[in-house]
Amino acid sequence: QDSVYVPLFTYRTGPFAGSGIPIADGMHDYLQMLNERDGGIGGVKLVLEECETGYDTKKGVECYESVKGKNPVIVNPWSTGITLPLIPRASVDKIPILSMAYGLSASARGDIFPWVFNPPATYWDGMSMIIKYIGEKEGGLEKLKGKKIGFLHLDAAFGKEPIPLLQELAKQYGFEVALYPVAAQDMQNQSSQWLSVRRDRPDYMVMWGWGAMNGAAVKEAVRSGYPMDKFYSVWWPGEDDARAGGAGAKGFKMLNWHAVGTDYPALKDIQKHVVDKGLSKSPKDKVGELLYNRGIYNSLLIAEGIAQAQKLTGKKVVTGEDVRRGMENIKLDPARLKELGLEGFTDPMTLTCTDHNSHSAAFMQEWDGSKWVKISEPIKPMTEQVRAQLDAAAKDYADKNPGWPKRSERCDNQS
Amino acid sequence: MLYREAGQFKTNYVADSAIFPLRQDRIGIGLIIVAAYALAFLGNDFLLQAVLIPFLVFSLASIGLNILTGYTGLLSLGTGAFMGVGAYACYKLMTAFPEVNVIVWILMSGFFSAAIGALFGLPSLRIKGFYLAVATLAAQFFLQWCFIRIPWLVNYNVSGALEAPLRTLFGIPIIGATATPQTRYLVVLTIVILLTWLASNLVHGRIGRMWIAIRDMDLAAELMGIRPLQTKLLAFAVSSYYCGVAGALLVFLWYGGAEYDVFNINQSFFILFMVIIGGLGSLIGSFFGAALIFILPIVLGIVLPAMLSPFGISVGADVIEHLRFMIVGALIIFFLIVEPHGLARLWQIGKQKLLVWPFPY
Amino acid sequence: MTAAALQPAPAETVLTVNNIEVVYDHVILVLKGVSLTVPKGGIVALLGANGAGKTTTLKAISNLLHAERGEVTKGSIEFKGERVDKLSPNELVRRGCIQVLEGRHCFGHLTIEENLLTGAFTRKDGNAAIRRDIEAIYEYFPRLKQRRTSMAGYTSGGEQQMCAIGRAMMSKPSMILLDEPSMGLAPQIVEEIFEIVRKLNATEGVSFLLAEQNTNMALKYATYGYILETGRVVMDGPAQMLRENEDVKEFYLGVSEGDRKSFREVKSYKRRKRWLA
Amino acid sequence: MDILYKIFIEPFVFMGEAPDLLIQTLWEGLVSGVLYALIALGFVLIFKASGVFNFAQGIMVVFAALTLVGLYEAGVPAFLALILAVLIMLVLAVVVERVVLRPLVNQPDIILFMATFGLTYFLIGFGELIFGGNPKEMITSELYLPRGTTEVEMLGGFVRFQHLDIAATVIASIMIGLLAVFFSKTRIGRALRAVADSHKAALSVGISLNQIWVIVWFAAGIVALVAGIMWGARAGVSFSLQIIALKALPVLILGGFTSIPGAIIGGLIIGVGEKLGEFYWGPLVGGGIETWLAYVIALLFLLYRPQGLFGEKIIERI
Amino acid sequence: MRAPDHPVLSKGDVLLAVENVSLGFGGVKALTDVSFDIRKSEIRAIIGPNGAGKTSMLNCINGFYYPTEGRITFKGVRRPKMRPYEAARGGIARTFQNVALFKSMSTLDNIMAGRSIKMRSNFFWQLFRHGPAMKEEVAHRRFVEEIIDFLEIQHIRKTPVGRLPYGLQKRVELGRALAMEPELLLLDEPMAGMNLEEKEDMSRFILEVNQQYGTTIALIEHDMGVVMDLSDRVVVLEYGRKIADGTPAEVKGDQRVIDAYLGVAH
Ligand SMILES: Nc1ncnc2c1ncn2[C@@H]1O[C@H](COP(=O)(O)OP(=O)(O)OP(=O)(O)O)[C@@H](O)[C@H]1O
Ligand SMILES: Nc1ncnc2c1ncn2[C@@H]1O[C@H](COP(=O)(O)OP(=O)(O)OP(=O)(O)O)[C@@H](O)[C@H]1O
Ligand SMILES: [Mg+2]
Ligand SMILES: [Mg+2]
Repeated sequence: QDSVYVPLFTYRTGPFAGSGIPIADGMHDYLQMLNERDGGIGGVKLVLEECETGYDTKKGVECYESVKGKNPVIVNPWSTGITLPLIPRASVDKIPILSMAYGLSASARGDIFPWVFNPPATYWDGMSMIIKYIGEKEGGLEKLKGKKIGFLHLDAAFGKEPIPLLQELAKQYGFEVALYPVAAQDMQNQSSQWLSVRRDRPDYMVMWGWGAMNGAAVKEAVRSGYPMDKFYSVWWPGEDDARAGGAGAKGFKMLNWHAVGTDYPALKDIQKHVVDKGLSKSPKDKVGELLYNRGIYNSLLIAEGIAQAQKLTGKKVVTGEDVRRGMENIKLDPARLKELGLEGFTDPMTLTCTDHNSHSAAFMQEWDGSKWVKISEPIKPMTEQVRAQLDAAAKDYADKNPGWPKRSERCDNQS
Repeated sequence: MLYREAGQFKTNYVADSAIFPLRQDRIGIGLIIVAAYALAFLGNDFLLQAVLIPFLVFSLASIGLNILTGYTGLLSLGTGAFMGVGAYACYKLMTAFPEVNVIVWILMSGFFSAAIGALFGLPSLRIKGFYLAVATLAAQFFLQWCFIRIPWLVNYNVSGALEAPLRTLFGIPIIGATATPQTRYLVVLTIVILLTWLASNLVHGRIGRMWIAIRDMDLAAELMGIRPLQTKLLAFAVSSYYCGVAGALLVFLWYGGAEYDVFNINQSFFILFMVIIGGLGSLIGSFFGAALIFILPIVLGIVLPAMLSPFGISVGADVIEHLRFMIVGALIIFFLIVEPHGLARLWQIGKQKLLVWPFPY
Repeated sequence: MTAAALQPAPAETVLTVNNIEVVYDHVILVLKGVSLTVPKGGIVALLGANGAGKTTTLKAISNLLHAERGEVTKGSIEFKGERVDKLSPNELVRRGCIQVLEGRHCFGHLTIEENLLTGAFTRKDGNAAIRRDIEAIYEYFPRLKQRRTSMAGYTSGGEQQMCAIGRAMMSKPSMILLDEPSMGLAPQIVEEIFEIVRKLNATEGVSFLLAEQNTNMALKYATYGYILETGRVVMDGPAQMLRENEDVKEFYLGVSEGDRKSFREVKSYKRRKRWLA
Repeated sequence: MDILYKIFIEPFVFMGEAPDLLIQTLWEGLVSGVLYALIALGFVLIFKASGVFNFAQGIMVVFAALTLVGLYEAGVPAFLALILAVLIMLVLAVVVERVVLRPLVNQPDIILFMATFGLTYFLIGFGELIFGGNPKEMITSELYLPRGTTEVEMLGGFVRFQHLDIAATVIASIMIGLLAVFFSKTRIGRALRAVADSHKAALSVGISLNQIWVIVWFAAGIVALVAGIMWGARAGVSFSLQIIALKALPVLILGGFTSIPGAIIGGLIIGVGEKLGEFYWGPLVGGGIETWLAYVIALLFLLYRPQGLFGEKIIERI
Repeated sequence: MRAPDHPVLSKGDVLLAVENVSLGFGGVKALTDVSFDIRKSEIRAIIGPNGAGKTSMLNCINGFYYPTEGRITFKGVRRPKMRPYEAARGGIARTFQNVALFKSMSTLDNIMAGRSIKMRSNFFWQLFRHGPAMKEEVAHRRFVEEIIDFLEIQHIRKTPVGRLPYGLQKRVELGRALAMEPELLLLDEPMAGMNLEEKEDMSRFILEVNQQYGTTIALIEHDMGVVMDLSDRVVVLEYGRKIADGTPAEVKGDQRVIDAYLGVAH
C-alpha cells in the first residue's frame, strides 16, 4: 500500500518531558486517527515514527539525519535549538520544517525561508498581543504610560527574542520594562527573580518560559504573593504548570490560539479510533488538555500540508518538496475546519508563499483553578511593529549568510 | 601469528623513541587513516554527518581534555565553555575577515580559548583535585553567561545563535548549507589527524613528560625543577586550544549553526566521560571513549528496535530511549570493572596477549 | 629440599599456602607456585631479593590482591584449617589474621591515636580493653605517644611505620603477616620490634609470617625460613640451618669469608650466582 | 565614578532604605542555602566514607521522590509509601555496593566518579521507564507538611515566611545534626574516614568496606529522599530536578567535601551570597549572575583555603 | 631564571651551610637551632632516631620547607624563600623516603623527566618532534642510557615503575636524581627495604657517583654499617637538635649518640 513517511520528533524523556509528552501524544493521536478513520490522507497511509530528542540539540540533529534518508515529508523539531541547525539544511535536503510558533521568527518570511514554516504566530506577534490586551484592560494603550511591565524569561535565544520588540513598545507607549532572566539550570529555583519582582513592583508580569520553568514560576508567584490576575504568559504553559500553583494560581492568564477540551468531532474520533482502541499513550483524562491539543494543531498542519500537496500535484504519494508547496497553500477557513471536524477549534489561518506564519490572532485564557477559560475575543498582533522587526531580522539573516539562496522554489498562489 | 615484535631491533634512539615502535602498529595506523579517508566516499550521509563527523569532533575535544585531565591530572568541568570560546571566536573572526580562508580561522580560534583557558587555569597552582573543578565550573557558567549576554559575540543576531555562513576551500563549500557531508567530513578528518599528530608529538616529548610528572607526583616534579605553574598553564592552554578548535568544528562543520546551549555543563561532562572511559592519559583512548559514549547510543538506538521486534515487542521511541540509557549506564560500569584504566588499557592488554599468544602469559 | 627432613615433626599449622600462582592485571605472572606453612606459634621468615614476590605472597594470604587487580589463579590457602582464599579481608581479620602493609599506609588524615583505634575495629571486647592495649603500644613506642594527636600524614616515616605496626597489633590477632617491619626504622627500634615479635609470640602465642630484607635480624628471631626467588620457593629450612648455609651467608648475611665486608670495598664482579637462572 | 557608586554605595543605601526586603532576601538565601545543603549532604556522606564523588546523587534525589510519589499514585497510603521508599533506597544501596563499588575497590577516585556516572545513566533510564517522564506533584499535605504563609509586619514593611520553608529548615537542621553526631562520635564514623583515606589500608585492618558502603549509601539515599520531598514540594517532582543537584557543587567545595557542618555552612554562605549578589548587584549587569556567582564565591574562599572551609587538610608531604 | 654567579668551588670548600636553622609546625618543633655544613665532594651522613628531623632538614635544604629561623647558604649565596624548583635548577637533587616516582611512566621516561631542566628546545619544535627537538631528545636519551647502564636497570627500561618492586624503584629514583647532574645530591634512606646484596649495589653506585663526578652527597640512612662505611662526616640529630657532628669513628664513640640512637655500640 502507498504511504508517506511522517517522522515525529518528540521528547518523552529528559528535563522537558513534562511538556513534551502531551504534545507528542496529541501529535501522534491525530495522525493515527486519520489512519484509523480514513485510512490516512487521500487514501495514503501515514507511516508515523517517533524519534526521541530529549530536547537535546545533539540528539535532535541525529534524529534529523536518521530520518532524512527515509523521505520524510516534513520535520517538526519541537525545539528552537534543534530548529536552528536544520534551517540551512532544509533547502538542501528538500525537507520542509514546521516549527510551530517557535524557532526562528524571521523564518515567517517565506520569500527568504521557503522551507521553513512557523505558523500561526511569531513570538513578536505574541508579545504584541499581550501588550495590546494589557493596554485594553487599562483602557487604552496610552494608559500604559508610567506603568512597569516585568518580563520573566528563560535566559536563552527563545526567551530573549521578544525583548527588542518589548523595548520598542515601551518607548512608544511610555511604559517601563524590567527584565528577569532565568537561567536554564535555575529554572526551578526562581526565588531571587521573584524577590526582585517584589522590589520593583511591576504592574504586570509577562512570562516566556518552557518546561519546568513555567510551573516553578507560577508557584513562586503564588509564594511571593504576586497578584495572579496581572501575570501573563506566552502560549507554552500547560494545565500541569498552572495546577502547580494550587488554589492561588487562579487568575493566571495566557495567550492561546486553539481550544482546549474535547468537544469537537475530530477529538471525539480520536477518542473513538485511537484512545479507546488503546493505540494512544496518553492517559484518557489528558486528552483535550492544552498541550495535547497543541500537538493536535501541529498535526493538523502536517495533515493539511499533505492534503494540499496531493491536491496540487495530483499525486497520492507526495514528497517533501510537494508538501512544502502544500504548506504554502494551507487555508484553514471555517468551512475547512468544519469539514475536518474542528469547527471553532481555532481561528482561521492562511499561509502563502511569502507569509509562512499568517500572524494569526490569538486569545487570552485564564486559569480558574481547575481549567483554562477563554476570556477574550481574538487579539490581532500589532502588525506594523512586528513587521518591522521581522523584516529587519530576515534581512539580517540573509546579510550575515552571504550566498543564502534567493528563493527559486515555485509558488502556487501568486496573487 | 602476525603480531610479533621479534626480529624488530632498534639500532638508534630515534627509532627506539618512535611513537609506534612496532612495525605492525605503524602499518595498522596507516591502514586506519586510509580507511578513514575511504569512508568519505563509501559512507552514506547518515554515517558521515550523524556519526563520523561528530565522533571526530568529540574525539578532538577529548584529546584536549585528556591533555589536561589525563596527562596533567587537572580535573576540568569547563570543557563545554572552552569549546564555546573557540566557536564564538571563530564566528567573530570569519565574519569580520571573510576574505581570509576559514580554515585559518578555525585553527586560530583555538588560541582564544587557549588564552581564556590559561586564565582560568591560574588557580590550579593552589587548588587541587576535585576542588579545582570549582574554578573550571566558574569558567563554565561565567562564559556561558557571557555567550548569552554579549550580543556582540553573535554580531547582534536576533536569534542570538551562531550561524554558519557559506565558506569555501578551493572554491568548494565547506561551511554552510551547501557544503556536502563528504567535504565537511574530509575537512574535519584532516584537521583531527593533523592535531592528533601534533598532540602525540607533544605528549611523547619533554613537555608530555613534564605533564605526566605533575600528574603523578606534583611535589616531586617541582623538586626536580619542573615549574608547576608554567607547566599547568601550558596544559590548560594546549588543552583549551584543542577544545576551542573542536568547538568551532562542532558548530560550523557539524551542526551548521547552534545556540549557546550546546556548550553547557552537560557537554563538559560528556567529554569528561569520554576521556575517563577511553583512558586517562591516552590519545587513542580519546577516540575509543568518544566512540563508546557517542556512537554506542546511536547504534543501540538502531539495533534495539530491530532486536526487540522479532519477539513481537514493539516499543515506543521513549522506551527505546530509556533502555538506551540503562544499557549505556550498565556498559560504562561494566567496562570500568573490566578495566578501570579505560578502553585504551584494555586495548594494550589485548595487544600484549596477542604478542605472547598462544601462551597466556 | 632435603632441609625439610631436618624439620622436627610440625606442630599444628595455622597457615598453609599450597602451590599458589598469582597473576596481576591478567597478564603478569608473579608467583609461580609458592607453598609454605606456618606452624601454630611459629615465626616464619620469608626472604628473597627485591621483586621476588614476598609482598605478593602476603597479600595473597590476606586477600588484598584483589584490590590491586591481582588474582590467585591456582592453589589454595588455608588458615586454621579452613580455606580462606574466597573470604573478604575483613573476615580474615575477624578470624585473627592481619597484615601490616609494606610502605606504611597509615590513614594520613587520622591522628596517630585514631589510627590505632581503627586497628581495633573488629574487636568487641569493650573500650577499657582497647584503651589498655593502646597504652601498651605507647609503651613499646614512646615516640607515638608524643605524637598521638598529630595527623599521621605529617609524622615522619619511622613514626608511620610504628603506627602501622601498632595498628595491626590493636586487632589482637593470632597471626600477623609482617611486611618489611624494619624498613625506615632506627636500629634500636628495629631491635625493639623484633623483641615485640618474640614477646607476643612467646606470651600470647601469636604466629608470624615475616617478609624481611634484614635477613640477619629475621633469621635471628625466626624459627623457620623460606627463600623466594622470582616467584618460586628456592630453599627452605629451619632458621638455624639457613643461617649456616654458605650461599645464604654470602648473599643475604654478607659474611662470606668469615668477616663482614666494608661497603666501600664491594665490587660488582662478585656473585651473580642464582638458584634459578 | 558613577559605576563605583552603583557598586559600592547604592546597594547598601537600598538595603538601609528597605530593610524588610533585606530581611526577606536573607531569609530566601537562608532557605535556599539549607536546601542546597541538603543535597550537598548526600554527596558529603558518600565522599567522606569512600572518597567517591557521587555524581548520581542528583538523580537519587529525583528517584527517591519519584518512588514516593509514584507509590502514592499507585494507591499506597502516604506513610506506607514513605516507608517503602526508604526500603527501596536500602535496596539501591545494597545493589550499588554489590555491583558497582565492590569490584572497583581501591581504584582511583576519578574511576569511581565515572562509575557513578554510569549509575546516573542507568537510574535515569530505569526511573523514566517505571515512572514516566511527566512531572508529578509532591504529596505535601498527605505527609502533613505545612503549607501557607506567615506575613510578619516589620521595619516598615513585611516579610513573608513560607511554612514549608520553615519546616524544611527545621528538618534539615535536625537531620544534619543527627548525622554529624553519628559520624563524629561513633566507631563507624572513624572507620568511614579511614576508608576515605585509603581503601587498601582500611581493608588491611579489617574494616568491612561492604558494610560501610551500604550504610553510607543508605544514609545518602535517605538524605536524597528528604531532599527530594523538600525540593519536590517547592518545584515539583520531575527529572529536571536533577539539574538542581549541580548547585550542590559549589556548596560542597566551599564547605569541604568531607565535612557535614561544612555542607550546611557552605550552603548558607552560597545561598545568602548568591541571593544578595543577584538581588543587589545583579541588575548592574542585567541580572542572571546567580548562575556563576556561587562558583566565584566558592573560588574566592578556596584561594584562601584550598581544602574548603572545613575540609580535611590536604596533606603535602614528601 | 636568575642565575647568580656562583664561585667555582673546589673539593673541601663549604658547599652548603646550615646556620641556626629552626623549623616548627604549629606546636611541633621539627628542628631547633641546627647548624652544620656540607663540603664539596664529601659524603655527609645525617642520622638520628625516628622523627628526629632528618627528612625535614633535607626539605629545608631544597626549599620544600622554609626554616622558621636561621639561614641556609648554598654555594655562598643565601636564598631566602627559595622555591623547590629553583633549588633543583641551582643544582640540588634528591630522592625520597617514600618513593616519589612518576608511577605511570616507564623507567626510561622517569629518568628522562629528570632531564627536563636540561632540555631547552622550544614548544614549536616539540610540536613537530623534529629538528632541534629530536636532536635534543636523542642527545639526552644517550645520557640517560648511560645512567641506566650504570645502575644496571636495562631490563626494566620500559616497565612502568609503579609495577617495580620497592628496591628497584629506589634505584630508578636515584637514576632520576642523577639525570639532573646535581652538584648536591640528597638521599633519603636510599637503602631502606633492601637486602644486603642490594645495599652493596647501592653503596657502589653512591661511591662511584661521588668519586667519578665529585658530586656532593647528603645521606640519611638507618643502616649503621652503610653510614659508617660510606660517609666522610656524620651529623646526628635527636628531637630536632644536633647532638653530634664528626667523622664516623668519632660519632660512633659518642655516648650521647649511643644512648639516643645506636642503642648498643656497633
Ligand atoms: N600491582 C602490580 N601490578 C603488576 N605487577 C606487580 C604489581 N605488584 C607487584 N608486581 C610485580 O610482582 C613482582 C613481585 O613483587 P613483590 O612486591 O611481591 O616483591 P617483593 O618480594 O615484596 O619485593 P620488595 O622486596 O621490593 O618488596 C615484581 O616483579 C613486581 O614487578
Ligand atoms: N609538615 C609537617 N607538619 C607537622 N609536623 C611535621 C611536618 N613535617 C615533619 N613533621 C614532624 O617533624 C618531626 C621530624 O620529622 P622528619 O620527617 O624530619 O623525621 P625523620 O628524622 O626523617 O624521621 P624518620 O627517620 O622516621 O624518617 C616529626 O615528628 C614529624 O612528625
Ligand atoms: Mg615487598
Ligand atoms: Mg625521614
